[in-house]
Amino acid sequence: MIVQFYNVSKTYPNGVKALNDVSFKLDQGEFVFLMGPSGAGKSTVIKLMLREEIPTRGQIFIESRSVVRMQKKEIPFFRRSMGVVFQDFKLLENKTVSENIAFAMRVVGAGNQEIRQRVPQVIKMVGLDGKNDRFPSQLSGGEQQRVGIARAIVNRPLILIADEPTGNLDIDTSMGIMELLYDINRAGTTVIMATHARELVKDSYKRVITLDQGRIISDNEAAIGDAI
Amino acid sequence: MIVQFYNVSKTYPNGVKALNDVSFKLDQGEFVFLMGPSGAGKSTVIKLMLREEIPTRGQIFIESRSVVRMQKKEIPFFRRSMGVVFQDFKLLENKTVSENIAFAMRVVGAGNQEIRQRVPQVIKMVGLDGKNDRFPSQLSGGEQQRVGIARAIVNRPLILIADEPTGNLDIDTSMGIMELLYDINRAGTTVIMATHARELVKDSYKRVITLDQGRIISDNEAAIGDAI
Amino acid sequence: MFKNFGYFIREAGTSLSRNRLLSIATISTIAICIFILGVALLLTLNANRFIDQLESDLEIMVFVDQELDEDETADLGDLLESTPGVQSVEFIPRDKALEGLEDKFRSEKYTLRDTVGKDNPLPDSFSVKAEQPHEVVKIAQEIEKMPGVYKVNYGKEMVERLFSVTKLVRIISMVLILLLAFAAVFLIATTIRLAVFSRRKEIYLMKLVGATDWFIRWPFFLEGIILGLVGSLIAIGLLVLAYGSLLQNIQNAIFFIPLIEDSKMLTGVYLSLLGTGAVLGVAGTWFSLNRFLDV
Amino acid sequence: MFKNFGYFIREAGTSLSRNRLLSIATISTIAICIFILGVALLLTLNANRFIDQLESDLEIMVFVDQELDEDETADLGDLLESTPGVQSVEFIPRDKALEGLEDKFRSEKYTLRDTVGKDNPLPDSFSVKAEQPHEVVKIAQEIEKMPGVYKVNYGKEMVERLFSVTKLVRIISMVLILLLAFAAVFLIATTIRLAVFSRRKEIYLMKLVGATDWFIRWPFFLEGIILGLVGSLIAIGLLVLAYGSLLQNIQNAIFFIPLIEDSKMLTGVYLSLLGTGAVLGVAGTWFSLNRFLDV
Ligand SMILES: Nc1ncnc2c1ncn2[C@@H]1O[C@H](COP(=O)(O)OP(=O)(O)OP(=O)(O)O)[C@@H](O)[C@H]1O
Ligand SMILES: Nc1ncnc2c1ncn2[C@@H]1O[C@H](COP(=O)(O)OP(=O)(O)OP(=O)(O)O)[C@@H](O)[C@H]1O
Ligand SMILES: [Mg+2]
Ligand SMILES: [Mg+2]
Repeated sequence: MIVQFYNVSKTYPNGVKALNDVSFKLDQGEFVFLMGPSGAGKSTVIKLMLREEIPTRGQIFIESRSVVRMQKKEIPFFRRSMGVVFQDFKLLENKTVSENIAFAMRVVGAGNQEIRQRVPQVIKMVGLDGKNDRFPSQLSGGEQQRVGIARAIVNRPLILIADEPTGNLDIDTSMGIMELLYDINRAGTTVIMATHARELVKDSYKRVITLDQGRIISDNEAAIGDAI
Repeated sequence: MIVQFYNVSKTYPNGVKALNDVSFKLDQGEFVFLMGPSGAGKSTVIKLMLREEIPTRGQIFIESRSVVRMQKKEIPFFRRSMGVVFQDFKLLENKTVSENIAFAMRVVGAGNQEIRQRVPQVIKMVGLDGKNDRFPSQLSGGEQQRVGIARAIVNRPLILIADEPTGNLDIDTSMGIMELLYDINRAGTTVIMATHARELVKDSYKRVITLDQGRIISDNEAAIGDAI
Repeated sequence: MFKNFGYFIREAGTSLSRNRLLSIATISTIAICIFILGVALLLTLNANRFIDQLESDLEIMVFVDQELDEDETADLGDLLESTPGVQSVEFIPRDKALEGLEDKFRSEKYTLRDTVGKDNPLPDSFSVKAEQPHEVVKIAQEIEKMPGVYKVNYGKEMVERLFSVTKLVRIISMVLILLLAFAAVFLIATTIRLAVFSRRKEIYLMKLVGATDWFIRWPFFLEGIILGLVGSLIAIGLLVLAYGSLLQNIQNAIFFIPLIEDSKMLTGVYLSLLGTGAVLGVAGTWFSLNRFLDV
Repeated sequence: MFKNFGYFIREAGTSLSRNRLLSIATISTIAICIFILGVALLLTLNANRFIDQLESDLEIMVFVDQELDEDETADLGDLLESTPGVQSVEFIPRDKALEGLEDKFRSEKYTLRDTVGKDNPLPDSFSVKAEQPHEVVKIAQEIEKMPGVYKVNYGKEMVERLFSVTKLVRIISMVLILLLAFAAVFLIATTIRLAVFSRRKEIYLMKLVGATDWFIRWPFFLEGIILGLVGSLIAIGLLVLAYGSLLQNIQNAIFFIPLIEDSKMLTGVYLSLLGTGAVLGVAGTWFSLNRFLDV
């Protein structure tokens, strides 16, 4: 078991109940879709996993470590075990595409040699060849999103978390990204992907956790017809 | 004819050719989808219409006014004839949901009375009831997107431009938004919507302009199978 | 503008409270700059007052030719009084002069007068003050040429030194005030520029939604005025307190330095500081804004 | 740290050039603050030097009892010299004193000496200087009690006034320097805080990607040091130029005000300003950063 949510509730400071008694477990190497209508709590689940937010009640274990009780100085190292594609990309505006991706590698202590090798690789994987030296503001929405994907996978994380990674991508590019995620998953990485794109989920026959109003309303390995 | 692009090309300062000799015309009251892969130039078309960017070559007329030759002081008034949903939302972070929407009304000189009446209306239309006093950072991705939609329609603009307005929305909410856009269109507003969501376009039998690498590769009123 | 005035005010208010860090930074920068400017102003005014007094204490000693009789001496006095630029003339009879000299050597044991006997060697003299201290030299030279004047003494070297010191002090204080004023303008402008910079996206976005420049500017300006006024009011408050306690505590100890107590003058200083703060608040906003309004 | 040092430096460099507005704002704030601090320091040092000189010019005139003979007078001179706190003693024979007095009244027509004849009424005197100007009063009182001393004159009132003025000047200059130093610290901190504030999202994001606090801090610190050094070097350059031209132009005109030329002392001042700039750059960054690192 690599991720465990035990009766997790999250109420934001302004009183909004975003999650209500959510429990689930993920095994190492699983691939899970997180679905549900807008505002269901998908991004909140992800923020809790990253310890960007702390649950109001319940416990979260990642790699058997309690995310809630973790000491401050452990947090950066803990976060490095995860690669995250944020719903709003969260790119460094003052850094180019390469630098954004390289930054994630520097953070984990990668050497210059390794960085020079790996960065162009992942840029190619997400189809941004030739855009290495652009700043985020010089990219289209979908291109920015793919920079976020490249950054998330560059360190070959243990867990890959993707929040709506294809929201700004056309169907062909999306399919390409899905293949990439499947490949990464096959290599042993646990993948959690929040998405609205039914057509991507439909034919995958992967596990789908469906949230609604902060509760899990279904959790099964099913064709999309059953899941939603 | 309300929108006319004549042989428009756009090369960004860094040398990227985003649009290449694009020409099309929209009649008043039309509903047009703008499709194409990531980086095709959809957002660039929209930026040119808003005069956020200026074309490198070619002419653009909106309501028979030349967008290129327009004087500086006319620009704000010109922009008010359009309602725009931005791909990255562009909400005022320091303003609540109501204030964000009200701001667009104040800009066009609406009175307090009118604002008090209309704002809750559109908030309800996009399904954000009860979230009036939240700041954008306190909303989910899809909720922020709907604030952007509400702001775009609040002034009942002559032209409604929506850049990927359902990228962060689940299929049900998306359908709701589409109904809203169709309603607005039926009331006489010209609607231009850039999107990747094939399932929304498929059954609409609306006109679809497809871009690829900065060129229009098809422009027809067709079922999705033909368009892509 | 007038239609939206209420909105602009509310807008400025909420913006001030929501951008609290920016507001606090701007207010405290303005307060500190205006405070230091105020300290420098008060210091300069008082220093100038002090050296004015030093200068106006200057006197020209005119020794009368011992051959003149009383009438002729009186005539000389009249002549001195009617010399242009002369403010006052005081007659000092030779006896008084001797007494003054005696003071320097007085002891219980014997007096200079005893030594000199009836034969006072000192001449009668006039003490002349100039209207403009800086004319002392010129006037002294004129007087020297008058008939019946035995000798003129105005401490040439001392006067020249005094004037070069006071001139230096005046120049330095002018330069300092200008320097500080320039620094205040610049520092306040920089702070406001940074504050506006961190809100540049907001401005960009307002433009995209169709706001005119003035629609965006007004709330910023009102914020600028409010920040400027609040900042300089804080500075003035501190100044009033500090200067007041200075007046109370130091005045008595150093009675011969006449601190400015004239409340009209002080009010003038304070009001001009207040105006400076408000103007800088608005002007800083104006220049900082324009850069980001061009969308 | 060491592994990444090259990266941190490059990172600081690119960040400085990409955030140009922030860099320029910070550098110019630091330059202005350090410049003004430097001007105030140099001014204070020179003013203190000047009033030191004024004070050390003070002398005690000791008039000798006319009944003393030459040997006794010489003994008194020895006694004065051996008095603790006395720096130098100069003997002024009565003839010299008369000459001095004469100067005041000299004219071509006749001399005081003629009037007084051989019968010089003035006593012999000693001019005594104290090691510590502030001990003048104490020493004068001691001397007064010595046998053979007819009268002691040290311009009591003048000395007291001088001391209260110099004390005031010293206090004011201390207060000003402290005030300016405090203001400089605060203004620089505020500017850096605003600069960091407008990069808060960047910092937040770095934390989310798993960067440690120190990994984020280092480039910011290097930036802080660079900005601090560059800013204060600009200020010091201006100071050197300004002070140099002051030395050239004013020194001759006002020879009696001894401007500090001691290059060791000036170097000390400049180096401490440089240090202040660098320290403020880093410290300001440290405090501003911590607020946004807590994610
Ligand atoms: N910082 C916050 N403060 C208050 N409420 C919040 C905050 N963030 C999210 N919420 C609320 O919590 C609920 C869940 O939000 P969340 O972002 O998890 O939704 P989501 O499933 O990711 O939706 P979407 O698909 O639209 O991104 C929403 O109702 C949202 O308004
Ligand atoms: N400011 C800019 N500077 C340089 N190049 C840019 C800039 N903005 C966009 N581009 C480039 O122009 C091309 C078209 O961009 P545009 O944003 O119009 O694409 P799009 O069709 O909206 O794509 P998406 O669906 O991913 O949003 C892309 O290759 C992009 O990299
Ligand atoms: Mg979300
Ligand atoms: Mg786009």
